[in-house]
Amino acid sequence: MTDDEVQESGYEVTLPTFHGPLDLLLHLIKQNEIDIYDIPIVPITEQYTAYLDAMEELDLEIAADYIYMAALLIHIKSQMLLPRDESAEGQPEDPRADLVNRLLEYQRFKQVAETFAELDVVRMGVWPRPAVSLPESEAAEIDMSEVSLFDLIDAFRNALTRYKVNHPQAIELQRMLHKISDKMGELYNKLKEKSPIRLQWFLEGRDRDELIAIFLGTLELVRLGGISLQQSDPFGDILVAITANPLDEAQFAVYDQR
Amino acid sequence: MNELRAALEAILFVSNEPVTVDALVEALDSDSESIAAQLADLKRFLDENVGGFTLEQTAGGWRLATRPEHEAILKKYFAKKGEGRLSIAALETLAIVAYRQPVTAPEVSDIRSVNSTGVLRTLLERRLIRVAGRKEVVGSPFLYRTTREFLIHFGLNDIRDLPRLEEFGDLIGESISEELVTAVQSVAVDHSE
Amino acid sequence: MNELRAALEAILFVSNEPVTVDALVEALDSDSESIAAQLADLKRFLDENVGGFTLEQTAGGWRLATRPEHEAILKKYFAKKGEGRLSIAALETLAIVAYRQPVTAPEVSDIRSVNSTGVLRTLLERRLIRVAGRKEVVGSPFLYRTTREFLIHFGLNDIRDLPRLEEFGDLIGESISEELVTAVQSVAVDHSE
Repeated sequence: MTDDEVQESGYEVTLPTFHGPLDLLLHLIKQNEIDIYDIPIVPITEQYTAYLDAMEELDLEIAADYIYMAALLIHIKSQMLLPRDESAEGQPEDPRADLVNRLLEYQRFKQVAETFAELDVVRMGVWPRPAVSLPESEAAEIDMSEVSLFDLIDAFRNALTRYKVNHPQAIELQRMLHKISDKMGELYNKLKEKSPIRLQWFLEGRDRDELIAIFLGTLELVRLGGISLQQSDPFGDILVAITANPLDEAQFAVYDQR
Repeated sequence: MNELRAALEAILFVSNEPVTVDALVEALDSDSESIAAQLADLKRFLDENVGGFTLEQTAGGWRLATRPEHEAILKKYFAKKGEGRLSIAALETLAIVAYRQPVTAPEVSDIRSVNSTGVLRTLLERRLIRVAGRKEVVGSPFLYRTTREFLIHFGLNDIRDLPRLEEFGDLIGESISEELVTAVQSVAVDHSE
Repeated sequence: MNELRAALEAILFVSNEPVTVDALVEALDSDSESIAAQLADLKRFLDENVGGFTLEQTAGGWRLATRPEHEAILKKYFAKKGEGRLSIAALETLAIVAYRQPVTAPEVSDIRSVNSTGVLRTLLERRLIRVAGRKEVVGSPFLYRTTREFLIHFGLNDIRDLPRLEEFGDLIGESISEELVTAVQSVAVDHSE
């Protein structure tokens, strides 16, 4: 739940906003003047869930991260109720330890962020000299030491986008070469002349993409009930025959719309 | 007038990026002591006599730049909207990348306890962080690092100039339960591995 | 220090184009006499105290500029600086080699719709790509691959760690259009034959 998200949602928010479940927990700890190393887990869990309820009432979408933390708190609460195994060696592990550790770590980064925020304000006002193009180099240049993978793939994407813009015809043609509707029409017309035929004969000399178009077209013709397939033994010849149910060839075109 | 000094001023004037002492030594056929002395002297001179810009040390080099107090007037003159301040979420994320780099998106999200993918994207777009390879774990997530732009933006000379994270103390929790402190420390060791 | 003068210096400092007195009058909420006086005074000050640049009046207005006598030294400095730079065209070519390797010069030129032989040579000189045999087609053109230096530069352990196009979409928060992926595939098909 960042500032941005809350602003985007457009609701009048009267609750303070937090930048995540840990931020909310830190707020509750501070507000209750609690020792972070000895968090009373029952009241904190209650306050935490009460806050989530309040958010719900305000129609704020509660992010999964907040709900996950609520579950974690309840889990810790149940762990605290279990009798500790005093016979175990060394220090008994406090169920809160991991959470406290995370809170402390997050709190440090929160403070760093506050320092960064102050610097951000000051430094936004510091402007450099305008960039000048290097003499004797017309083309735009970039400093290689600052080029990252992001720039590399961006350059690749730009090249491909431009390629596509420059070659719309070629790509279109390649796709258009083997329309399913054409193949359906071709096979259907062939069958009107002569039926049945061997499918293998019809497929001879076709390239891979064309075979796919024919295969899909054949299935569609079977589905429409215009043709039937027959194979008398496994791996044997497939015979294609026209049925008594005439098809309107104009309807074939819809199979190219996908 | 000092010829070395004038040439050095000319180079700094045409550069919009920080210029290293090494680059100046080479271009001006001088030595690093003389260059360093001239830079210090120029900075003093500008601070005493010129109100509109100064010489600053950042990202391992030196550059001329305006002073923060003229932000409003420059924005007005150049009718520039500017990028706007960084959000708290962006600053938190940036803090984590700065101290934990190289770091992955899941690691950042874990520390913040909030999904941080969108914020990382914003920082990438502003070139404050960059993708620097992949981590060799399941899913090979990208590793992020801060950029030179980050150093320049915050006026840092080197990433090592950041105060140690431990110096950011605990604001809350005066009385300490010793048992828990020990437990936390043992967990902390686990996490650092 | 004079506030009007400082603001005027800041504007001149950040400007690429000559700045007119009228524009300064408006931005600084002043009058042309005061501005003219400040400009004349600044010019005198720079000429007396700063060797590296001056304030000059050109057709369009006023601008800060280096002095003619530093042309040679600036050229030398920029030539050196240029060595660490790559043109945008070269980066694009490098990206195509990285993603399509092994690839020939005609194939790269075809994707870019520009003859790319010269750019490939630059990349070879910079040791970012290398020759890796010849393609068994008419003319036996050289095949190019990226080098170890390339991997090191981008922090990769293996060329297979390059981000995929769809991942890039995730990074910039935009779905890479299906059409583009089709285009990519058709380029791949054309050249794999």
